[in-house]
Amino acid sequence: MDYSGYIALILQGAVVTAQLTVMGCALALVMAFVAGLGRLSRFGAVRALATAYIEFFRGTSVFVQLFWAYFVLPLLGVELTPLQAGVLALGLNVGAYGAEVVRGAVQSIGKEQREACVALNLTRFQAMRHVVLPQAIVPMLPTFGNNAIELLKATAIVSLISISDMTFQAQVMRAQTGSTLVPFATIMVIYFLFALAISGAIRALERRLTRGLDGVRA
Amino acid sequence: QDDPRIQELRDQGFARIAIANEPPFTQVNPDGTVTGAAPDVAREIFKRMGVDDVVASISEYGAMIPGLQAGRFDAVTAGLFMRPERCAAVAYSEPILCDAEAFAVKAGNPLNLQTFADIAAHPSATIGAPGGGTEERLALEAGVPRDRVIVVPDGQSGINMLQDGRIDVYSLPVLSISDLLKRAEDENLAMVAPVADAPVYCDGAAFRRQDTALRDEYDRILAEMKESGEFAAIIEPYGFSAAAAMSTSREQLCAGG
Amino acid sequence: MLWDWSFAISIIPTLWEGVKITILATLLGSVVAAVAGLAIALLRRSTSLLVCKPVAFLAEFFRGTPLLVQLYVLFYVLPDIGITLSPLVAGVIGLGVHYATYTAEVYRAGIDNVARGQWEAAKAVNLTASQTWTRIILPQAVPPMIPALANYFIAMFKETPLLSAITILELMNQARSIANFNYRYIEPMTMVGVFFLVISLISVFGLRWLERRYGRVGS
Amino acid sequence: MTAHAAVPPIIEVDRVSKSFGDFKVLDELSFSVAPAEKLALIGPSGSGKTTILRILMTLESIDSGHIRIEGEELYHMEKGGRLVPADEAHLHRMRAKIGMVFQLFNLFPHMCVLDNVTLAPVLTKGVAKEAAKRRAMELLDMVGLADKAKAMPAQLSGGQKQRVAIARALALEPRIMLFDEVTSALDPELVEEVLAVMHRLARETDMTMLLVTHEMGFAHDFADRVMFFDRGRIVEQGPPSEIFTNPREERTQGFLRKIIAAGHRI
Amino acid sequence: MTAHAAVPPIIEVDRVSKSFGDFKVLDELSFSVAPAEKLALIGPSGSGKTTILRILMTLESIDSGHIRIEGEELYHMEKGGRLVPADEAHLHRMRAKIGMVFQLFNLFPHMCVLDNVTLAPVLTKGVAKEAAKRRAMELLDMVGLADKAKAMPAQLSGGQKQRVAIARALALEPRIMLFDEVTSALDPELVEEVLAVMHRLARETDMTMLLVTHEMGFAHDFADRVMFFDRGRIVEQGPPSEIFTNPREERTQGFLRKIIAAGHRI
Ligand SMILES: Nc1ncnc2c1ncn2[C@@H]1O[C@H](COP(=O)(O)OP(=O)(O)OP(=O)(O)O)[C@@H](O)[C@H]1O
Ligand SMILES: Nc1ncnc2c1ncn2[C@@H]1O[C@H](COP(=O)(O)OP(=O)(O)OP(=O)(O)O)[C@@H](O)[C@H]1O
Ligand SMILES: [Mg+2]
Ligand SMILES: [Mg+2]
Repeated sequence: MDYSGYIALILQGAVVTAQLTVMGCALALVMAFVAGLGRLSRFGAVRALATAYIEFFRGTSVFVQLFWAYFVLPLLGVELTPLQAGVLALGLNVGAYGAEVVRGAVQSIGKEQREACVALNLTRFQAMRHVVLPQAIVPMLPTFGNNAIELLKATAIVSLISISDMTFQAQVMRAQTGSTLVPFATIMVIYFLFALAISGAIRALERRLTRGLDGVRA
Repeated sequence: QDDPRIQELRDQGFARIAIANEPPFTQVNPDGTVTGAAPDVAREIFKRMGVDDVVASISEYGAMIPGLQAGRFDAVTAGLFMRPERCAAVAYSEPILCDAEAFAVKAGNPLNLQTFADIAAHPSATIGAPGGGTEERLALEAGVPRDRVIVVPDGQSGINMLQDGRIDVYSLPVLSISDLLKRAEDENLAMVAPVADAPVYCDGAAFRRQDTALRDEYDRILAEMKESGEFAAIIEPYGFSAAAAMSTSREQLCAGG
Repeated sequence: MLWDWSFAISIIPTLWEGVKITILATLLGSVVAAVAGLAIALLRRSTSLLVCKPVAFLAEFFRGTPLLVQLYVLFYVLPDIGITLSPLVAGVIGLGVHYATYTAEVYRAGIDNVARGQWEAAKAVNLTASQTWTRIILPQAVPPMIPALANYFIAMFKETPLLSAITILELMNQARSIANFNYRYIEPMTMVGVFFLVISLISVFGLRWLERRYGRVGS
Repeated sequence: MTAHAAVPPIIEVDRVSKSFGDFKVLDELSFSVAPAEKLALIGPSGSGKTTILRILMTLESIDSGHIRIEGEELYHMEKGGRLVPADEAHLHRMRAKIGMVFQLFNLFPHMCVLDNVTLAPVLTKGVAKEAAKRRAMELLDMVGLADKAKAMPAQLSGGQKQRVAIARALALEPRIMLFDEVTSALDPELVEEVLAVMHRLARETDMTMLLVTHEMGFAHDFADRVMFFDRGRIVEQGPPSEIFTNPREERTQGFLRKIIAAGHRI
Repeated sequence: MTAHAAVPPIIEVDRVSKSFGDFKVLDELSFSVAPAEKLALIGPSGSGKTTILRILMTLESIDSGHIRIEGEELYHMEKGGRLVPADEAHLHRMRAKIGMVFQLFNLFPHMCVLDNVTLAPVLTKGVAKEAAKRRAMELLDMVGLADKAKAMPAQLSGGQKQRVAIARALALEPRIMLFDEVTSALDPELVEEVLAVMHRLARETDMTMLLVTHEMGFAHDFADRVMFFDRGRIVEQGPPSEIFTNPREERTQGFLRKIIAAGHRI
């Protein structure tokens, strides 16, 4: 049986998986900050909107969101390529989880820091921009890393809407070669390497951002 | 010739077709290219229509018609057999690939299951079939209880489950089963074909309901090719019979005959 | 092609069959995750490198790879080495072990969260190691974990659709099967979405209550 | 009432009340502070000392009453001839007159010492970066920390942190400085270095200073006037020599006895 | 060396060294304590006072040296005629002689006051529940908290918590009690109530007590002997009257000067 050709297919799938992960993470990151800060807004309407988004996307399963984006949105006149639908569903879903991380991290920056900002007469925006966010980013990072890995893993289910990601190509290889172990063992290892790369990158980032800050938080 | 849909496809240079991950109806080569009886026919007909290429996406059976309706594909050429309800949901071409149903069973057919009715009559036999496919429906219609009809995601999973004793029968069209058994190279498995209480089914290319002009043009070229023998030359190497396709018609099949 | 109420109502009994399986799988998976998670957390605290390193690696591996792929391996590959699990058992083990890698982190955080002074005070009043665990550490560590654990069980609930890959007719699979039969996606998919949303909104309130009652790890 | 009644007061607190839930922390509190006056607030835990400082810094709102800073309303502003609650812009303008130093320093941990001191002048007063740096170095020099400009807060001892916090507040050149138990989170040995800086400030500038402290010895040497609080009211006030050596009120006497018994020197 | 050299010492610390990483906290430290002696350890922050108490409580291990409690090795035991490192069973037996009270109380927050006090006697000494309760009530009465037996720790003030912690340690009837800055996390007004309990303990029992404190006044009144630590060594020791009023060593003088300047009374 010619495995090597199909392994090459799986590697092509790995590229698609990587694309989905990167684009999904980018969307998730934007949504996390927009919605996370939205929940802390002074304006009730903004808070309500952010809360609705977060609860909706955390509440309904990502599967349902994916099927909706893929099958139902076109009926409502929104045309998306499968890749767009995948990125949209994954990004919005993980973004909703990220929003809670952003909110939690911003709130964890103690009241004292905000009070020091008031005493120094900084505006709310200046306090957020120069004092709160720079400190909040660091505690967000580990959870963001976990969220990114969650997103990576969730890309496996986009195979259900015919995106030729890694899991999909493994299914193809399985159907064409009759072997289950080889394709799935291969993609397991690749997924794990991707996950290691993500957590390694996050740790490196964390180290860079905490330089000189050691011992600030016990 | 002036149909705007056809012109649109010509301008875009390709047609999007949905195929299944099921040899020999469709086949994905190690280099990623797609062949198999259904896409080969489609590729040829679209070429003659002036559409240079087809872009195939592999899809679950259940997702094909919703995907077509949602505008994800221009046609489904996947061994999606014509049945009255499907004819109501999409516009089919004339018949293309015909096949009877088959069972894959343990060698020697220990439970002696020859028909869907046999399975229904047996107190515990379980059957695996693709979700939303013809076989699932045949089994349910024959009276097999829901909890003995196992929805199996794909052919390879079906064979694995049969080997592992998780199901007693796995049902697909004859050519699919024989292809799977060939790949499995397992002497403990055998085929029952054709299944007596299942009709011979034929698929056609499926289009959106409003794309009748496109479908008619497809039919015209298909008829030419059937006539000239080119049709047989494409599908027979894969084991399909051109004569079977030419002996029936959409009208007959969509009426449930 | 828009919403059809009579169709929506007609499919409720079929969907309900799926709901029962979904709930059963979640409950059993939660039990496995709760127990296996504690085991992982305790093994990872072991001072023997031969124990803690491999456990740590395996936990990382299960956490870093998709549950879908793990389910495939559990269900379709294990029989090759003579382990044939029924779909539900494979599904519960898959869900449970996957989520155990998360709950292990909760346990770890919960245990670490008990102030160091508590260990020291236990020693100063001369309690033994097992007395310290059962009387001092776990009674303080477990209640604040409950909301976080519950959170993961809800997440697990929303991942049960993956079980369709191993032929379990849970809610999502029932919905897809209905969609496939009737060529209508909008009603079954929306109803499944609404169902998940309702359950998770309820669980949001449940979680708030748990948090009020038990506090929270890390706060 | 005060020793400085002749000059117009810089702070006037006028029948200010404040409750947290059902609990009345300040009860129709009134007092005024003269420019350049050094005022020490003492009193038992929970008596409202911190609360009044936080109200002056606008970290807490008031329920009723008025506060005037340099004759101008703090929590109210005129609009169409009527006094209405102040908006953020008004508070922002008023806050520029006041600086505060906290018990727990509240330095920004992600910035070096110099950035801590220059951040607010650059952002809120539009001071040029270079000018702000020069001024910050002068202030750090004054608090004895010129060599720590590039250090991160986590690398400093508590006493050093508090001196940076003082420099940071001074960088905005407020006319009023508020100090809330600025030494009580410090190791005993580090207290002295912070108190020395405050003594120097008191001698060398004519800033108005309000100080909450449990260091009776320091309050004695530092303050022009001592105010003894209990349950949100002023029980007794006067020059330190009088309050500490010859308190008239029984509650003051009881409080001072306890503090002394606990090992604090006056 | 000590005033009590005639009776055999209850604690002997013999050339004990301890490092954290590269940092040597205790450097060949030796001293002994007589039965019933009250010993105060003073010295600058980081000098190793807490560390030696924690070592005596076996919360920290030692790198070298020997410690004997009532003549018996603490960190070593005899096995086949040779001294080998002590195992958990040996440590468990030795710990029964020693009790410790912590700066941050470390009460068990999930148990009521009474359970905090009875837990260890019941579990470690097999005392019957009822007897343990009776004894606990006596101890709570002694620390003035008999009415709080059913309260949870979170409902107590700091001073009350610390008194419960003392009762809890006493419930095991240790022969040696260690106190590590037991009042420094308390509000000044609450310090006195804890010190009063300790005074009473010192007067009414013949327990050996080791005390780390920054309350020089209390150390003065309480201790038979004061030991001044610096950088892991004993710089000077003697009766309080001598150390506090007439320290010989310059480092001691400097330390006391600083402490006094910071407002602590002796
Ligand atoms: N944000 C708040 N919510 C509720 N109660 C509060 C709040 N801030 C302060 N209090 C209460 O108000 C009372 C006065 O507090 P305040 O901090 O002003 O006292 P204080 O005189 O500074 O005491 P201390 O000497 O302990 O610092 C206290 O009983 C306190 O518990
Ligand atoms: N677990 C540890 N790891 C590393 N260093 C430690 C540890 N415990 C203590 N140290 C260091 O050992 C030194 C002595 O600490 P110790 O707590 O004994 O001092 P101390 O005399 O009690 O001081 P203080 O008066 O501040 O309580 C300090 O420099 C401290 O930082
Ligand atoms: Mg206060
Ligand atoms: Mg100490």
